[in-house]
Amino acid sequence: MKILRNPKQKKVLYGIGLILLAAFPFLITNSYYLHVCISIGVYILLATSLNLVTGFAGQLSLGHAAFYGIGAYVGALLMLNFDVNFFLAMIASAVVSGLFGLLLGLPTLRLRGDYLAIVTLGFGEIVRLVFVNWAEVTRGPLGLPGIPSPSIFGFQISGRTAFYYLIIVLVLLTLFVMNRIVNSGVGMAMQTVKIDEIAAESIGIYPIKYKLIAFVVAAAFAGIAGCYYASYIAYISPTTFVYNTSVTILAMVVLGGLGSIPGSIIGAVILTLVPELLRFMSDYRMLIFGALMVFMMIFRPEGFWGASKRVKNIYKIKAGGGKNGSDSGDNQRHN
Amino acid sequence: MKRKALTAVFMAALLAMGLTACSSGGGSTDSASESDTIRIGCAIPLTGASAQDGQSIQNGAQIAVDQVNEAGGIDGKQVELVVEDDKGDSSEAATVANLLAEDSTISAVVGHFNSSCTLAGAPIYNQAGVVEISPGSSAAAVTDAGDYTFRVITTDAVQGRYLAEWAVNDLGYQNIAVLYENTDYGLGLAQVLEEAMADLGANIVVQEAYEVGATDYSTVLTKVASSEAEAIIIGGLYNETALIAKQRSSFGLENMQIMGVDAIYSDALIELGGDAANGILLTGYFSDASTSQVAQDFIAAYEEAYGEMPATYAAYGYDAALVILDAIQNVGADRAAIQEYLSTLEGLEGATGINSFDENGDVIKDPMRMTIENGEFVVIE
Amino acid sequence: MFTQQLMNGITVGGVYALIALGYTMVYGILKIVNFAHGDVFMMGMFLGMFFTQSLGLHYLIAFPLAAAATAFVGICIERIAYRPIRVADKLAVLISALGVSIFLQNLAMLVWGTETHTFNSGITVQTYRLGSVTLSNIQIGVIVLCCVLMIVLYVVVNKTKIGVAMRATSHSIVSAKLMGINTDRIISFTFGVGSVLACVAGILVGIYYDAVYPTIGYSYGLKAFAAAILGGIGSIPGAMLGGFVIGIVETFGAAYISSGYRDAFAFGILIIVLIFKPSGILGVKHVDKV
Amino acid sequence: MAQILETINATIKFGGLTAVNSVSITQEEGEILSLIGPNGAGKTTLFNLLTGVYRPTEGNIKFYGEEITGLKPHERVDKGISRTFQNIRLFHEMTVLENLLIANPDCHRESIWEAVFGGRKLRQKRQRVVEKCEGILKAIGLEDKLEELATNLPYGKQRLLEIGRALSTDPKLVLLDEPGAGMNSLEKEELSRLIYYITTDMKKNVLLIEHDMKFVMGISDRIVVLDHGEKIAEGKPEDIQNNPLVIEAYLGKGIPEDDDD
Repeated sequence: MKILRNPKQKKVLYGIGLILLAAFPFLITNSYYLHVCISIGVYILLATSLNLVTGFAGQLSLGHAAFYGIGAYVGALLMLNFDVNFFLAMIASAVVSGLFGLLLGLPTLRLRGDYLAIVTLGFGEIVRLVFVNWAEVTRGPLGLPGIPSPSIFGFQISGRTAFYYLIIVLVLLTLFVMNRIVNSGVGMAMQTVKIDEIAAESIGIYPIKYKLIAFVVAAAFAGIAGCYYASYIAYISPTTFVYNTSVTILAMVVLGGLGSIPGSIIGAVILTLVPELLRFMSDYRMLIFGALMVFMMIFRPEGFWGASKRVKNIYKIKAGGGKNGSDSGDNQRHN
Repeated sequence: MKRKALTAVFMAALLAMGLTACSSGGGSTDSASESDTIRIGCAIPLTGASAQDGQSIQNGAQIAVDQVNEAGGIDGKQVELVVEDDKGDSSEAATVANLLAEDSTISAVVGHFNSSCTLAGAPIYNQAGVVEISPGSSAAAVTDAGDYTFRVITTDAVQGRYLAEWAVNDLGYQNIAVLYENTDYGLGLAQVLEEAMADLGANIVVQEAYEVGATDYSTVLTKVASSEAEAIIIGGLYNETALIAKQRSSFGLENMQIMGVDAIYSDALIELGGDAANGILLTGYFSDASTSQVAQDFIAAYEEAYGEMPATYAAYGYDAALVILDAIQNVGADRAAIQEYLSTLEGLEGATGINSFDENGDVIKDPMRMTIENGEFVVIE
Repeated sequence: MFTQQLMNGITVGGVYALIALGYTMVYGILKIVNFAHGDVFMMGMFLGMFFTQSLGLHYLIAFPLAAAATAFVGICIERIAYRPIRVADKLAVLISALGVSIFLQNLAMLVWGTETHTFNSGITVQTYRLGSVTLSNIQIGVIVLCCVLMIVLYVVVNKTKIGVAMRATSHSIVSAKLMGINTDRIISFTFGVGSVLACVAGILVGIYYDAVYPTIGYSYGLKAFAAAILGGIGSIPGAMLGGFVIGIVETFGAAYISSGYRDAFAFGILIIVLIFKPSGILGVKHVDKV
Repeated sequence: MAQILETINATIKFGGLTAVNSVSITQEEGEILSLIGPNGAGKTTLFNLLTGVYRPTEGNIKFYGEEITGLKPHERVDKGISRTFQNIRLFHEMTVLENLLIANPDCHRESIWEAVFGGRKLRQKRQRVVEKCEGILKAIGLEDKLEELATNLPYGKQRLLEIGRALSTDPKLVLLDEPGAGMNSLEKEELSRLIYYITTDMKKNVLLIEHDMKFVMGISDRIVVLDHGEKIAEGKPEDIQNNPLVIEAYLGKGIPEDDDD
């Protein structure tokens, strides 16, 4: 990874990466591969957002799928019943999911680790049961079919390639926002809360505030992912937004590396690809998957790309008297 | 250092697995229909709550394929069933649908089982122009899913209404308890029953949902016991029906009539329900007591292959595969040709009766009445 | 109907309580939530079925064997999946536990298939009628066993030598080690006991409902986990109380409000209780040492 | 001289145990006040009352004449009280500089909008924060270690860094809980120079708990002695040294080592 030290080389690498991403649908016309890429994109949104809660603010959440589902249902219902434009629906999804994050977080975020885990898990189950039982609105277990595709300025986004570009844009947007949050005072405050709440309070940080910020932002991005998913698959049902999905997202965050955005990306890629790659041994694939999770934690508990690889000077301002703030990766020494 | 080495080995193993998977999967994608095998997809839940039914479907479909292969294949080509697990989850179903639709050697697909999965896969199959024939999705919405979506199971409306008429008109029940599983299937059936009962002038006095895989029915049975209900109609599958039948005696409901549709037809109902299963009334299209030669041949082949009696969904799986194979025999393995052929298919005899499709790809069949006597399904004439 | 529903709730609650005891004991010692415990319960059921049905043993021989085998499974889980990472991040343990859970479920599917099996223990369910309420011998067994096992556990933890060692380990593994306690053995013992309890619960559920399938541990496990937290995790009477509360609340919710929301009542009461009493009903308030 | 800190009959009970019993102390602007007392005397508990970690069962706490008894710890930091801990509580996985940055109110009060959309102005603000922190780093002698992870520092330096972190909140009063614990005599000299620097150059007040009598006597303007949760003496160092009650409290308990409360 020494090559990444030089900011110029890094920019070139990023550029090549972007071009490859953009050219992907032309290189690979297999729509299954494209679909897998889109799934990875959705999971990147979900994993990086959960990472903010669990990796940075240190709060264990087992209910991320609930926010994903709320976003999907809000988006789908708005588009189906009120002909709302996809992008407006997506904003609404983000807002409503975020509000639910606030609603759940306000009374419960003072709970400690395992307690919060079960509360978020319970919340997830309750939300799923509402999807299932509130049949007048959600059509219950029958699901909502025929969700329209987005259109921009009258141009209809349909077909896998268009959706592919849309998710690339969403992923880049999410990564940008997450990066900015993480590398800011807010992000650092979240980390102090994770490391030691009492010490954080002793320097004027109100832990609940930062937990809430993390929770709400994460919920909002999960909502965006949900709205996108609803439009892409064109059909949603409660079976997608279950406990297992929450666990999968959490596993991505932890396997990738807690408190590391590249980690979450790697986690999302690996945990989407591995079950696909293991398809040929269908009987054993989940068995192997479970065993892999255990072994990974034993031999590499900090994940594929742990937080120790993070940028150390988060402000990216060169200290030591220099007045010229440089925004390059000069300070990224630990790669 | 030891850890690093282990991680490296682990990653290498993953990579190796990935490569083998890619080469085995990727190699076949571009070889068109000119290969020496005909491949049919089978997308069903092999893990999760519906795994048991998925397995039945796979087994049934395999019988149909084996029969064709033993007879020398189609135009000298052997038929292969390509099985994919959709976990009964609509999101996973979309992935599987993409996988099968993209593989141009796949001529048509048997699947999916859950209506939610069929609906999630439908846009993908229809866009790619691949026929999917559902062996288990009876929800009304599947009707409108597209030209390439067919099913060999009738809609809930057909069987639900038939069952309601049986209960009210023939057996004279006026107060009915409906217990249904909280899924697309159960709710769909419960809705049909509600409408049918209203039309027939009977009352639904208890209508309660339960989760798939629930073991404790004491709460709902207590409610039934304290109501006026004369019969319980079940909108669910055999496992739960057996448990309800067995547990009802604890609440003084030993003589309460239990009725259901073909979803409860399975040896498991008798095995799990024991004596309590006797007397259950059900409608259906498939029975081991069937007089149809096709059904009897299927049952014999199934028993020989798997050592057990086929359940309803095994028969549907068989029929779904049978319909596809019939199309290929007549018009070849071309995807569009199969669709065209099926859209006008009429009178193909399968294990679940005579299969004909209407303009929406829904099958048209007449149900029969069955009961369980001394641990065996019996057809009521 | 009310009394009958109450009995139904208590029976279900008793099962939750038995499983919750396992969660609570492991948490008490290691301060980790053994997410695979629901699947240990499932393994207990299958092993019970295996020894009675497949080997044709009498239940008096088969059930102790099943309990021993389940204890072995529990101890192995701790050995393989938890011990190497005990000191690491709690989240690592959690993920490892989830991995174990997935593994066990799929293992059961491979070995016994995905279908539902009958339990066929050789014990017949007998129902008794008391006025408008019916009760079965198994229901009574569940409730009685629950209370007996809770008392036994309470005595073991508070009055015996191994109990003292357990409490010392719970307080601090490092200092317990310094006092000459073989903490690894104590932890194995705790997992063993927890697994035996899960097996007992599994066998009772198996006899009562006469149905076993690989994913059965999921919902029982979750509810029991909720029960353990509700009662105050780490507290033995708390686990019992939590189990009964969850059982009764979900039964009444399903009976009088909506059966579709059955699980929502269990989790709803949990969330409400935790908002007002974050350490659970009988839990000890956690004071951060500064 | 103005009174900056005042406790009036501060009392806290944990179950049956009264950890601090009706203690009233005051601190004047500019003076270095020390709390001493044998193990379990309630010194750290009193600190926790002052910083809001615990709420007093009875009694009041005032800061610059303002009632702060009901305020949460972070609110008291805003008022100008910051602290260090007896057992170091640095953010170990963060760098030296980050430990100071995050304590600066301008840093953690960045809003989420600023964080995401901030441009030049934000950068300038951050630049100022960094410069301020560098000033503190110089004062605690860690200016060449700013990108070291806190956990990699030697013990004595960690103590200094924690003091630096407390200073970075821009407090009026700094509470130091055994700042000299675990330091060798050379480091202690450095520490007392730092404390003088804080009080004279930075014009901040210091309240400290310390066991090293020589150190306490040398640095304090005034000393308060606690025993069994009660104030048993208060006065100038030389008065305290000769106070029989104090001597009895210590000798009756043996030689003071580590405070465990």
